[in-house]
Amino acid sequence: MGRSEAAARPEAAVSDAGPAAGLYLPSPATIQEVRLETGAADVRTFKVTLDGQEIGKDFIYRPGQCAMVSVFGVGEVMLSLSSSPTWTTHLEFSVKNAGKVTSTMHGLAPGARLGVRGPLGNWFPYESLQGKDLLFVGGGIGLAPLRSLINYVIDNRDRYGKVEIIYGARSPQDLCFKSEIFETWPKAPDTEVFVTVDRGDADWKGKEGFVPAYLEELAPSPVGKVAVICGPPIMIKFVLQGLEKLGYSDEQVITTLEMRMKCGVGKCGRCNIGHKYVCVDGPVFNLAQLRALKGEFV
Amino acid sequence: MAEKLVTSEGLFTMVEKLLGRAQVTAPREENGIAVFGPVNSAGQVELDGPLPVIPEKSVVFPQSETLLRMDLGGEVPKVEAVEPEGEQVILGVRPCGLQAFARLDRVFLEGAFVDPQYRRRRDHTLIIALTCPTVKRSCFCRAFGYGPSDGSGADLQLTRLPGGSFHLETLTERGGEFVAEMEKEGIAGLTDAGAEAGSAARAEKARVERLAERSAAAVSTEGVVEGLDGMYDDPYWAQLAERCISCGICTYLCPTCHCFDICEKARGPEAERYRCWDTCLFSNYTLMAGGANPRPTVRERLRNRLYHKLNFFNHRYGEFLCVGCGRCVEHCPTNIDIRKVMAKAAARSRAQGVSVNG
Amino acid sequence: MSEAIKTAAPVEGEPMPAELKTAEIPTRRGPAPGDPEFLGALRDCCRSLLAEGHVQRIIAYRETPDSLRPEVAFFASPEETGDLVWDLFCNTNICKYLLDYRTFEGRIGVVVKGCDARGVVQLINDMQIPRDKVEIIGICCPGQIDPAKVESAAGEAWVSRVVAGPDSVEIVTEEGTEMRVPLESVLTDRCLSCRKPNPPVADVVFGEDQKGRISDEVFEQIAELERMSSAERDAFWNRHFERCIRCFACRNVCPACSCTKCVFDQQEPDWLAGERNQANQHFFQITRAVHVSGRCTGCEECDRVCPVGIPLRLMNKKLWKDVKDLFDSPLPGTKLGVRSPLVMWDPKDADSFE
Amino acid sequence: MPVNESAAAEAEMMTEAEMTTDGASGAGADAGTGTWEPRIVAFCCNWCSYAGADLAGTSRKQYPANIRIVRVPCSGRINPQYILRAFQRGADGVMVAGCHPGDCHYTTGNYYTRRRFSVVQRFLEYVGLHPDRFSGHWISGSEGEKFVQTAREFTEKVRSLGPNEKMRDVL
Repeated sequence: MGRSEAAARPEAAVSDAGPAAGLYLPSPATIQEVRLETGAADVRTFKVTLDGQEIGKDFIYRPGQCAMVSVFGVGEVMLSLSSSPTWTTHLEFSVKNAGKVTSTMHGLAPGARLGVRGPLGNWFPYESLQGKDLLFVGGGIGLAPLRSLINYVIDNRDRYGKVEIIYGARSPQDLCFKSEIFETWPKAPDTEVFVTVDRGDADWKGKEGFVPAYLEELAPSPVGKVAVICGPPIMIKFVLQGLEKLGYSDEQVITTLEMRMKCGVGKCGRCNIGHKYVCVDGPVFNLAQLRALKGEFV
Repeated sequence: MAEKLVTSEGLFTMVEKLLGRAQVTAPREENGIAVFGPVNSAGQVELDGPLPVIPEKSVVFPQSETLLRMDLGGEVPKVEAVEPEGEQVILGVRPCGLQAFARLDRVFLEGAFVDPQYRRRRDHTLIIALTCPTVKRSCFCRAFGYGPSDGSGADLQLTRLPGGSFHLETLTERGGEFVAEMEKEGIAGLTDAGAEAGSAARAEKARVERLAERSAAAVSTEGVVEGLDGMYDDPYWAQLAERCISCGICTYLCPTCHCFDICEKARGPEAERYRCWDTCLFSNYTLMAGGANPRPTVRERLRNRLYHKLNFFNHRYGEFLCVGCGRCVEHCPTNIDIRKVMAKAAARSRAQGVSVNG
Repeated sequence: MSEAIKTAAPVEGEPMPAELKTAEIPTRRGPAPGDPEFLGALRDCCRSLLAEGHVQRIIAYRETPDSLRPEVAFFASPEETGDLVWDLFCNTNICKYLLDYRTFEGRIGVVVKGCDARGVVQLINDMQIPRDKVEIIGICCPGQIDPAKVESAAGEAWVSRVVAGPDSVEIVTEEGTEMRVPLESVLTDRCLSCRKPNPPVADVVFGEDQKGRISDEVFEQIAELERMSSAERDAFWNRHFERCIRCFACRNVCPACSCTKCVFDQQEPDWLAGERNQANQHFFQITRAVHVSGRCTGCEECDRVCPVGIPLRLMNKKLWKDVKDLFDSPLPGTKLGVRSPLVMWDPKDADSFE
Repeated sequence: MPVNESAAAEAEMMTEAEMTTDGASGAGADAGTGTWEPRIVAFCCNWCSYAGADLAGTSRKQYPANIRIVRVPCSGRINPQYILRAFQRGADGVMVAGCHPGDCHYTTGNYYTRRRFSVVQRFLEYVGLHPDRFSGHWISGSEGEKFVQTAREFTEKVRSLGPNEKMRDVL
């Protein structure tokens, strides 16, 4: 995987202005590879390059950011970038087949053209997280945005403390990013991965049970640590309770939100939580920020 | 700036001249209803009617407009952004409409992301305001710190004088250029306003401002934001929602509601991406692929709208997103009245004040 | 219903409920609107229904500071009924709220005018709510007043209150001035041509049967449209449909629009695109009108709420005229136990197939 | 006159989703050739009218290629929305065809169709669609000849009217 110094320090060149002239005009992109993530084939990861643009130079993003991805003639969806900014050869989007655009995407093969508008939104506070221990809690496809930060941390391993990853899915078939959760990440220095499934199958030798229960069992200490979580609403709800019980303060818990989006730039109005727009003020919020907002989330 | 006097016939001629060079939008009557809409003859313009039901915003934020045009026939899709074309004039904008433009400007033009469609339309729209000829009971502009004669934000302002002529004030350079152009064309009935016309206009403005005083007594914004800060989970919203039929009248008639949907239209190898008005009162608005909906019932949706008008926008931009035009008050099929929501919030704020102090 | 009309053979497992077969005859009658006793009697009636547990909720109207615009209110206890009101400004058709009570455990009382009552009956006939769950408190309606017409009659002055007499109304302004205008000049458009102001079915009725106002104006307008050329009709409807802002108020108030998931809200396939062009406006307007044909009770609530003045009645009444001509069935909502003529057939039906 | 013997054979039962895309109306026919040809959508019931069209094809009777058949299980399945959609996506005329009264495969489906059709036909005319652009026909499985005749006559009627603009929603 190609890595450059510039990309490793995205803060060096990033501009907050975003795409100015054609606010709604996507950059042309091409699918290079499609990777099946789950047994049920409902999640695929798309390796995408931007035509005529260099990632890390023309397209600079930070872990946790999103982009609007167009399937021309069908529509546009907001997707989180599941790749790490340290990778400069391509972007990755891990997509669950849920609606019209994503189901069309699932039918696309390498070589197919897409449009990408972004990067959009804020990011995980990777600068202020430096020196801290990190606890990642993910469920199902919710690991996608976390994966960007996990790989970023692993690629800048010396700047961060201990990394613990708790990840769960409904079944072994539904686990995403298998090569990373079972091989790459456990092998990284000072990194532990705990995988659980709601219900195993005949071949499953690992842990069974829900993520919040596993969290309680592992009881990671909050000292010097920040928890970064993402998953289905019901999991988030109980993980938040679990973290509170373990003594995590609201400032120590970071999550990334999902809302229906259309413009991605704070105009169309639908992704508000209180007076904040998830597309421009989020998707990343810490729990203290969320509690201060009026609105419907989780 | 300059003050002119123009007869009804002079204004008629001016509109006729304008029609040749710009898209003119003005109040007109359709089946007994006043609406802002495109006109193609000066005779359609109806300046003496009531506040038009369809608000001014469609001039800078049309009900639907194309964003992208796509040719998908080739190996590489050809995609281009579509820019609005031409010049526009909007005639007869009421002071509440001017206030609404100022709010929309903040949404579409402020910050890092400037909306190109809105920018283009806004820059190419000449705004001719009209001093409100009368003030309805549903009007509550005074609550928001302006009145029915306030022309700020317009290029020109018309005031109907008792004799039937109009007092025409130029408020911006662009307005001045327009008047100069009209003078060069030699519009009969367009003359410099003498002292008499000037004072008649001031008297007319004072008259409608006095009419608006009546609403000032009834509606106030004091404590509204603070009151709402503390009543998000109040049972009040469920009570209000029980009555709400979840239609889009209040949002679509609202001069500041700006939410939109982006849709795709594909016909064979060609496609368009367009945006169109949308409303947070429809259940589909926040419905995500996969079926989750963070605002599943009318309670959450109605609350979101009222908060956006009276609280959220204040926290984001420091002002109300309601301008007190009264369209939603007048046209709600079940008589949900935003002024009552304001009063409720203000009362809550006062109660909170009491409990904090005592 | 004519003898010639046969309903389709009842579908197995879906018989018409027995209680629908006969219209109920009201047994109680109260004073008429306009009678000084009326409001007290209506409140007493509602209070005792709640107090005695006959109903657990009453949907009616409540006074507001703006006397021209009373609000729909939901009364859950006898104590709340003190500000229940019924006057000539109760324009809102409240029958549609019954759909919010489909899963409500208990009975619901509704205070209804003739037009609203037809909506209630239609909802019962469409099996949206069982008859025995609804207590119909009917009012023989002398006609409702359009607040906009009153305000326009008062000019610049603000209206404080309106006192209605049998033929004229007195408008009192905030400044204390009084003016008297003919009742017909301020009645809503729909009331000016209302032929059925009395609730066809009710458990209790206030007032004696009203005659209504027989006017053929709407049907004359329809006939005029029918005489036009295709191109003229095309232009007529284009002009009106162009104004549609797609607020769906016409659908949301309609007692015949009772689908749990409306085709216009369906996202996949997306039958109605968001783009406001004539094609989509036509799709919306025609589909809505056709979908309620045969079940539209002619209450014209859609026409009343349309903020941009699309003459929806000219569509609904045209469809009703054709349905009546073709299949000779009663006005929907006027009789219990009647199915929509469009879910029935007769071998002798008119045949326009070639 | 171009012929399309296999049009019926190629017609497939469509899902609602497919009907809302381009396919239903065959938009784009004759584009660029300079000569305008009417596009006609015929909703045919599977058991009678479609069989009639099929019979016309197999017995090598020619009917105009302007006709695009959408096969439906029963004429009773034809939602008025389908008719509107066909006009939206470029149809110049729409035909509805089903079994003769009394012959419905599902016993009574076409009786319902007949009522609904009568109402919709009058209403479309009322909102300004030319009455000759929309018609209904009873065509049995053995009436291949009637199908051909009907298709020809209808096509010629629509041809004489020129392209339909009412409700058309093309780019």
